[in-house]
Amino acid sequence: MRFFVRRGIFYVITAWAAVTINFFIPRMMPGDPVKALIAKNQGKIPTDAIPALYAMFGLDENVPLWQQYLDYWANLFRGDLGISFSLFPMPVTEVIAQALPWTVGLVGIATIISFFVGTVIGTGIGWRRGTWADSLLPISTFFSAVPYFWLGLIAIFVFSVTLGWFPSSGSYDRSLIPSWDWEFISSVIFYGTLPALTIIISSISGWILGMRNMVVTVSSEDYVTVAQAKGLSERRVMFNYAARNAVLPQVSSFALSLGFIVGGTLIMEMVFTYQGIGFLLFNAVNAKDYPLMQGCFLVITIAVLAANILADFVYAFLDPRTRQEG
Amino acid sequence: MSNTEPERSVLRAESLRKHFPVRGIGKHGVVHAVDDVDLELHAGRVVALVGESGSGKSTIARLLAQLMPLTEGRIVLDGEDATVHNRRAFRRYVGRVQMIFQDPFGSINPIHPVRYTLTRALRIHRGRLRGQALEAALDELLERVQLTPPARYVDKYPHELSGGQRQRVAIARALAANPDVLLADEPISMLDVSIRLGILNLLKDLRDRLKIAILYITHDIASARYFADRTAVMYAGRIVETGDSESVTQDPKHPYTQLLVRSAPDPDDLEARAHGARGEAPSLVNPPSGCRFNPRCPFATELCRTEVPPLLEVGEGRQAACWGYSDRPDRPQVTDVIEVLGERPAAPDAAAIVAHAAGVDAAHAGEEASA
Amino acid sequence: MTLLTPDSSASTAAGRPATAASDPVLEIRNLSVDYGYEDDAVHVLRDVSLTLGRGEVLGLAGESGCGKSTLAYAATRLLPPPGLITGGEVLFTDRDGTKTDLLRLNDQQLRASRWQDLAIVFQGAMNSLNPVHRIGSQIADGIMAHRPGMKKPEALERAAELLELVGIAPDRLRSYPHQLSGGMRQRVMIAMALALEPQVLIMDEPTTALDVVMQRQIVEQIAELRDRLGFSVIFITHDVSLLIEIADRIAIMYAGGIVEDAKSLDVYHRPRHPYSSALLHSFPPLRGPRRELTGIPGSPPDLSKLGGGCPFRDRCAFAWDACGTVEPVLTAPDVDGDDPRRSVSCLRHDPGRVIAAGFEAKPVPLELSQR
Amino acid sequence: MTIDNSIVEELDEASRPTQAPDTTAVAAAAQERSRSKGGAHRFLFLRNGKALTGLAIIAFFTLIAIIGPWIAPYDPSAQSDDLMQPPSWQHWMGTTHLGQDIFSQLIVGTRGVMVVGFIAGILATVIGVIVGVTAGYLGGIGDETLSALSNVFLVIPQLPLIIIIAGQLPSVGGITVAVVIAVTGWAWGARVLRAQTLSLRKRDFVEAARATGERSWRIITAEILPNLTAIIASGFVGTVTFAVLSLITLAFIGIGSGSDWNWGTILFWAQSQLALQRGAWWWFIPAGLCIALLGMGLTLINFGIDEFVNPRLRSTALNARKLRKRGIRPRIGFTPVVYEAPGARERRDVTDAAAAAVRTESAARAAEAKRAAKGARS
Amino acid sequence: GCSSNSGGDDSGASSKVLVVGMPNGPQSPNQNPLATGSASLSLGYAFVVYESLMQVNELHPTDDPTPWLAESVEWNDDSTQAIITPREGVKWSDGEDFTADDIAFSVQLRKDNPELNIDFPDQYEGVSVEDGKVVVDFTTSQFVNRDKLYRLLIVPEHIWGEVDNPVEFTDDEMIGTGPFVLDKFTSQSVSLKPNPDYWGGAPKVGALRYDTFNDNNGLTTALTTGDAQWGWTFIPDYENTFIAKNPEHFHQVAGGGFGVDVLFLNNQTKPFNNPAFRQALNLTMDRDEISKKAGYGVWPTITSVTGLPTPTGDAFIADEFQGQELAVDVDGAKQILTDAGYTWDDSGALVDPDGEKVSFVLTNPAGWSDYLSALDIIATGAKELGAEATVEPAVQDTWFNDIIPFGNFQATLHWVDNGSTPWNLYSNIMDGASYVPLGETANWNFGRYNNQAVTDALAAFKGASDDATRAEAMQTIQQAYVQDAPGLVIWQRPAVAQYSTVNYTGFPTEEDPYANPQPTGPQAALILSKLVPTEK
Ligand SMILES: Nc1ncnc2c1ncn2[C@@H]1O[C@H](COP(=O)(O)OP(=O)(O)OP(=O)(O)O)[C@@H](O)[C@H]1O
Ligand SMILES: Nc1ncnc2c1ncn2[C@@H]1O[C@H](COP(=O)(O)OP(=O)(O)OP(=O)(O)O)[C@@H](O)[C@H]1O
Ligand SMILES: [Mg+2]
Ligand SMILES: [Mg+2]
Repeated sequence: MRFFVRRGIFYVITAWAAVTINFFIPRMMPGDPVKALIAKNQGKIPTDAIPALYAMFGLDENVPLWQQYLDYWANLFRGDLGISFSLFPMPVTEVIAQALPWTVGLVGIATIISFFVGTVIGTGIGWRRGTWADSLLPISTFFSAVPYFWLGLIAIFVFSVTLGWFPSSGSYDRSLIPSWDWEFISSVIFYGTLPALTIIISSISGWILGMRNMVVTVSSEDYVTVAQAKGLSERRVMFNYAARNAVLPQVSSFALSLGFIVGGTLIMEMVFTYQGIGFLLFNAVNAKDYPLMQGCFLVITIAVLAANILADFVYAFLDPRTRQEG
Repeated sequence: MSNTEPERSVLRAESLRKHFPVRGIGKHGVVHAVDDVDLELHAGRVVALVGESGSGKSTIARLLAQLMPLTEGRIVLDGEDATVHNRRAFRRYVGRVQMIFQDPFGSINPIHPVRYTLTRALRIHRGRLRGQALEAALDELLERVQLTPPARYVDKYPHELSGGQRQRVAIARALAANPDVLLADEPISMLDVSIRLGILNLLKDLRDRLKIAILYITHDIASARYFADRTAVMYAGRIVETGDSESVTQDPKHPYTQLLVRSAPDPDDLEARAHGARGEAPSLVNPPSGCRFNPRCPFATELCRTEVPPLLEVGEGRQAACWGYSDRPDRPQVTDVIEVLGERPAAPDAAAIVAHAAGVDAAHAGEEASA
Repeated sequence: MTLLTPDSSASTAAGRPATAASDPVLEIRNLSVDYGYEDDAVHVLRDVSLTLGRGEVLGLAGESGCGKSTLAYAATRLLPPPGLITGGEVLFTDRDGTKTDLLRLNDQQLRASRWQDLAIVFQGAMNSLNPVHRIGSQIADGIMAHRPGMKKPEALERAAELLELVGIAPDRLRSYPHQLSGGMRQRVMIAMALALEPQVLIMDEPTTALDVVMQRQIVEQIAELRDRLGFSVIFITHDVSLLIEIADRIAIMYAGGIVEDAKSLDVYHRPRHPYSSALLHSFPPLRGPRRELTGIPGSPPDLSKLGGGCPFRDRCAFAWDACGTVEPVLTAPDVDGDDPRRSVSCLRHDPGRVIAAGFEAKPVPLELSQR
Repeated sequence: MTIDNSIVEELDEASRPTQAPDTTAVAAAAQERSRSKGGAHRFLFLRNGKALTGLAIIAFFTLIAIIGPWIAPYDPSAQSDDLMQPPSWQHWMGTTHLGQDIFSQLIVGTRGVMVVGFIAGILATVIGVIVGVTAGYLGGIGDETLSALSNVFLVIPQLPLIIIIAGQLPSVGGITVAVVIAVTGWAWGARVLRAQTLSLRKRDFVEAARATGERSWRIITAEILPNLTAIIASGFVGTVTFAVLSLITLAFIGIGSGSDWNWGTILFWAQSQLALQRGAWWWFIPAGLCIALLGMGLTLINFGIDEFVNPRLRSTALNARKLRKRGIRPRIGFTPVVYEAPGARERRDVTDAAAAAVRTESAARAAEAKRAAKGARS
Repeated sequence: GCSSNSGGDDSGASSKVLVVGMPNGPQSPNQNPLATGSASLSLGYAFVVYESLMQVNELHPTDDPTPWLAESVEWNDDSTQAIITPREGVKWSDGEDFTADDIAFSVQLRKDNPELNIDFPDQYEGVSVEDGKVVVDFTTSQFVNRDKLYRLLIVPEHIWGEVDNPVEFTDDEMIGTGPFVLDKFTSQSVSLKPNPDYWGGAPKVGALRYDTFNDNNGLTTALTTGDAQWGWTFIPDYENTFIAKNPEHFHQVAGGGFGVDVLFLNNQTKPFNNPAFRQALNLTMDRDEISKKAGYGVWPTITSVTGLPTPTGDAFIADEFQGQELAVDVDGAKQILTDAGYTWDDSGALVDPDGEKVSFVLTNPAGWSDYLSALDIIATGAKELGAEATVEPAVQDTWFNDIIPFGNFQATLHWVDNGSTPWNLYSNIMDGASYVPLGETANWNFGRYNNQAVTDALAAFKGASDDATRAEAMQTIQQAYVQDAPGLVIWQRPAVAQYSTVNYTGFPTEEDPYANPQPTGPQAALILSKLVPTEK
């Protein structure tokens, strides 16, 4: 129990600090939503409109910062994240709720695929260390070192613009109405393929490397030798002994990376015009949309924290050594 | 032993107790690693601490070195309470009491050469030595642990040394402080026979020449007999028997000590064996009530299961914590364990098992044939 | 065709005595092992030959680092990289008399043979069990790998029996390794090794990590199972006294070669090799008079820099100029009345070779010719 | 960047028994050998092809970074009338929409990338080491506080944070970007170092240093830190990679130094001018390849460090090629067997050599027969 | 489905969807046509659901506006009162009649809610309905803002009258008078279907969809692949990148308007406190090159020395400057400098009369690629004079908050307000009324030009009740602009649009620029009424 309490307190404090920082950072930024809006519409919004916009966003009131901070917490507990400026007058919760599933869906699936495929490849490479399989490493390293946007743009150029195999942007055929029918779902899958592939390609190397190194380490453990001594089939030794143990750190890394899914995909969403929270946050930053920015930060923070907690426990549950004595 | 006149008591531990909190998911409680241990070290004498794995021997050493806080108890150095409360006092204390760690592979930093390790120890305890003085001190230290010629070893890295050599470097480091007390935690357990002997002889020499008080922790009861003046036997965090080494090893009183002695291989006496002893060391989180040895003790009675036996006088300078030596009417009848455990226990019928295995094979072959 | 190592015939010609029991189950012939693949590889084993008779317990002792484990692993081809077997044969004789060279099997055949014919228990049981699988399924998967078609429940049933055989309650099947004590784990390993009734069991320091009481229990268990199931054992340990107690025959290794091979009590009472003799004078006895312990001066040679000649010569009290150039081979000792099946690798016992090499032969010293 | 193993390492470390002496012996043997060959063991990893390649790449880019401005054929900002020219002898990598020479931009831009990468790497490493090692060594409340701090930095989404911080500053030069990246990017390293320090702290040699009477700061700096070198080094390499990618991404989305050229600025311009759509691949591809190459070089060095430090990886990694030539495949559980005639290094590998076929076959037959016998024994 | 009414329909409507692309990122379901930033306004579909009073052709601002929801708008002499006659026979898409009350309500709504009143803040005096006409009174003269009134979107009183807070009203139904009605909203795309009862006749565009892309690149790709058929984004080298993909059908046309981009020069600090240097710089600026290289010809070259865009501004160019065109003349520039006392040192560096080397920094936010490219070219030009010019990109926020308002720059590019007359252009550059000292927040006149004559003339132009006064004022202004060069117009910034005629034709073209071609203005309704399917 003490363990839970300690961990709990630790996470609560971390969450509090993160949320507080999330609150203050946007407010320390120069500029305000109105100026940002004007900038965005270079010349289209007449200067005369500025006072109206200040009034609209409620920026003409002067509330002391600490009061805002208290209000923020009060609202937070009510589940009220405020109203977005750039998407006025939508509540931030609604805006985020709209974007989040897309990010989580696409990036989540891509991350999962990347994890599984990378882990399997990594197992193979680690197991066959010293053979031609090793030469796969520099290749995957190359893809992980390439800037993501570069890869994405080239992919769009090659596969969408030139070859026309995949749509270049969007998350589904825009002429469809989102619904749970096959037409829509297949469209979502079709539109998600290219972004997902690029994510997988650029992230898989991490999993491959991590798994390979772990497999190499685990392979020299005595129990792997014992498994060989038992005359188990190669597959069984490789997967049930080497990979099964090597995967432990991978899995908790995976849990952590799930947390980063929520926030880590800004560039993908920009490049592929994919709707999602990363781009939402980017727009919020550009539009000085504090409430939205805070909302996104909050969601990301919570996701990462939750993933941290998850990672803490996933490991414990996967590894019987840390499980409760029977 | 050579010196018979009583020597001055240097370090005394009084009712030491160490409980470790258990960390882990969903677990809580404490490990009763050491409970109510009294121990006294005299100048120029060696006290051996024997006992099974996990019985708290290293913990006692660390407590005496004050590397971890006591849960309860008192450490007395030269008659004064020496429990340290600040870093300065600690550094003064380590100047008197030095420890040799159990594991020669882990206790020397692999990235520093021998010179560094020893120089640090010298500088800390003997002030700012430089140049010739430092070299001389280093040479003297290495020679003292028979790493000769010193020049050959002083610039080596730990990985370039054999286990025995490392262990000697660790001893040299401890000696750099010119300590009065040396806590040697299984200095030989990881070494092979021939190297063991070298180290034991070295420690023996130190004891005799420098009159250092030594706590010698070991599993190896024979080496305790060889080297130590007194021997204390630990079981599950408590001392269960003490006495001079010769009599403890030749005439063990406590059933556990008997078990220990009877279990040690001895090519000279192949018959005196405790066969078929079963059972495991008890959990230290929930130690058995009463005598902690009672679940495995062939003589245990109700008394042993309920009340903790005190250390009772069982001979000249000997004590054993066993109700069998008390004058309580309900005391158990303790004899030699050999008499109880001397026979090999009957095991399940091997033939049956073989037959079964063959049967499995047969069934299996049948399956294959039909497939 | 040089499929047979060229000097295998030579060594037999040199009169390698038929130490083996009439019915050998495992014959290691001229096994050579390198660590490292390059020109500067360490030649750890040099033409080691060893024969294990059916039903025999063969002890293997020697200094740390002399190649005991290497021998065990190489014979089973389980040596981890950078180990490399550079020559020799490991002939396994099945119950029906078919001989197979384990080193020449392909992966498939080797897998089929492993565990079935020859099982191995590794040094640290702690690390030999996969921490994430239940012990039951770890035992079962070895069974199932060799009994294709056997269902898991069946295999688990068998696993339960095996656990019982080594004295562990079958309900422990569902435990994870970390939930067992060191002794239990070691016994699980033994149970696992016995799962397919192998004819040969190699045990590499199965008790080193345990305390004497536990060690005693395990050793008893093995002896008892051997009696019942009739397998042969190669038992590796540092602990000569233990070996003398349990082994039928002992082979003493030094610096990558076997220096003496004889019945255990012969080795104990009548060592013929200076190293064996020194080894036996290095551990203190538990009982009886305290004998003078001499130890072995010097340190073992660097295996990567072995020249010709006897590797023990630098530490040997009986070495003379011939030892620097003539490499001793295993021969019958030059002592009258010795068991003809024992052998020793010392030039003092092999005047023929010394003279052939142009040196002056020296007699066997008194210490090495006790009767 | 590979995802964190810290938690795992913590748990792992706790449950792993103290290292078997064997490993140390192996390491010792390997090192001894390398020493006897003449090379100081510190440079052992130069014998590793991967690390060597990596080092060569980094050295190359470092050189370009230093001498770039002098060897660039053109002023990278200078406009000319050759607009959007494909690669030619005048312009090796073509020109931009303003007629600027892309090759010169690449060369001159190397410095920006390297400077930012290394400054950010050094800064982040320093912060990470200070926080991580202190936290790991202190334990208790200090540890919790510092871990919470690094956790906070881990939890806050980094790229937006960089964007925001970069947006706050009056002017964003390379150094500023480096500082911002370092300030937001140290937490990862700190976490890994903390876990490692935590396990080192429990090692006997630290206890022993304490028992000798060393002061805390000395224990940290002289006993613990040097043991972390490998992790610190690989963390540094990782941070540099991360910093380079961040810099380039920032430049690409229009934040960061535009006045000094770097590869990100090139890509920014290429993208804003739709280089790809206009078929101007020479504008878009080379900069990306340079980044990938640099990142690859860094990762390869990382391999080198890994293999250098991990004795288990070492010896086979060192001579993989030689092994392949000799037909040896080191495997766990199947020790290779070679029969060598004494003197001549001639060998036959049983598993593949035709010469062994006869023997193998008979062995196989024996095995077959045995299995049959077992089956029949019912 | 909107596609079911294809084929035999006698309206001639097509089943094809006309896709309008916008680079605005995902949208939220706020369709309020009056709230800046709402989805309907930023994507522009507010302008096909709701309509404005009159249609103004920005290309010919002096032409009479085309009646739309208003039959006519009459102004009094000093433009303080407008009398609006509503169109008859217009119905809201829910069947209610459109009346003068709706217009009056729509104006009142803005008067009552300053948040929505972006066009005439604090300038409505009163609104009333008299004889079925709407009378709007203003507090000041609105001559230069007449078109803003024409562009007001009119909302139905019977819906909006019920709304508690029109500022936060999200208008999910969108009941308007326009040619389209809302079909469905998603954050990526909004579909509209024709309003069969539209007063102008059912539109021939079968369905309309507004797709939103995350950035210009996404939209560019969509336009070039034909996924979007109408929209506006800056496409570098649009001729090759876009039009060449389908030369027959892909078009990019520029509308008109007084939009320009201006190089604001800090008139109060060196080196631009010297008009001679400003003029000299003006003479080194190759507007053609700037327009072609930095603006890719999207931004037409500015030709008139008065800085007025042509042909929109033709009617406003003072006689003395008619036909005077900007040209590069480095020698002339050097001459001007020599006359003003500048010299050159041995290395060819320009030295000002005080003996200091001339150097300056050109600033713009990093990432504004066309501006930065233009600055690069300008800097290159300045170097020909021997001046040391460097381009230093700034952080966008800094530029907005510290650089622009406080005059912390030497030279920077900035836009000016569009307008229906050149007044905004000149006022934004050089109106003394906007003058504040350096270090204080300026709204316009960032270069701190202060010339009483110009200030007066600008005021006169705005308040004048006759054309002659205005012409006179304009002359004064333009003379000052040409002589003092307080800021330098670098190119025109007209409304530009890309469209594809694969499915529909009838968009404004170079030849027939009947309206601003962009889909995001009240003119969208007009353009849609002119579109016809290419095939049936
Ligand atoms: N830091 C610690 N936290 C929790 N439990 C501990 C700690 N250190 C030791 N223990 C426990 O205390 C008991 C005694 O350990 P100790 O190391 O003193 O035994 P030992 O007698 O030295 O054993 P060995 O002979 O194996 O070295 C063991 O059960 C051990 O698990
Ligand atoms: N990977 C390796 N590379 C080089 N040398 C090695 C390697 N592994 C083992 N050795 C060396 O081989 C020799 C034999 O090792 P081995 O493990 O067989 O000894 P051992 O007799 O089992 O010792 P112990 O009693 O300590 O277990 C040792 O000298 C060791 O240093
Ligand atoms: Mg201990
Ligand atoms: Mg071994």
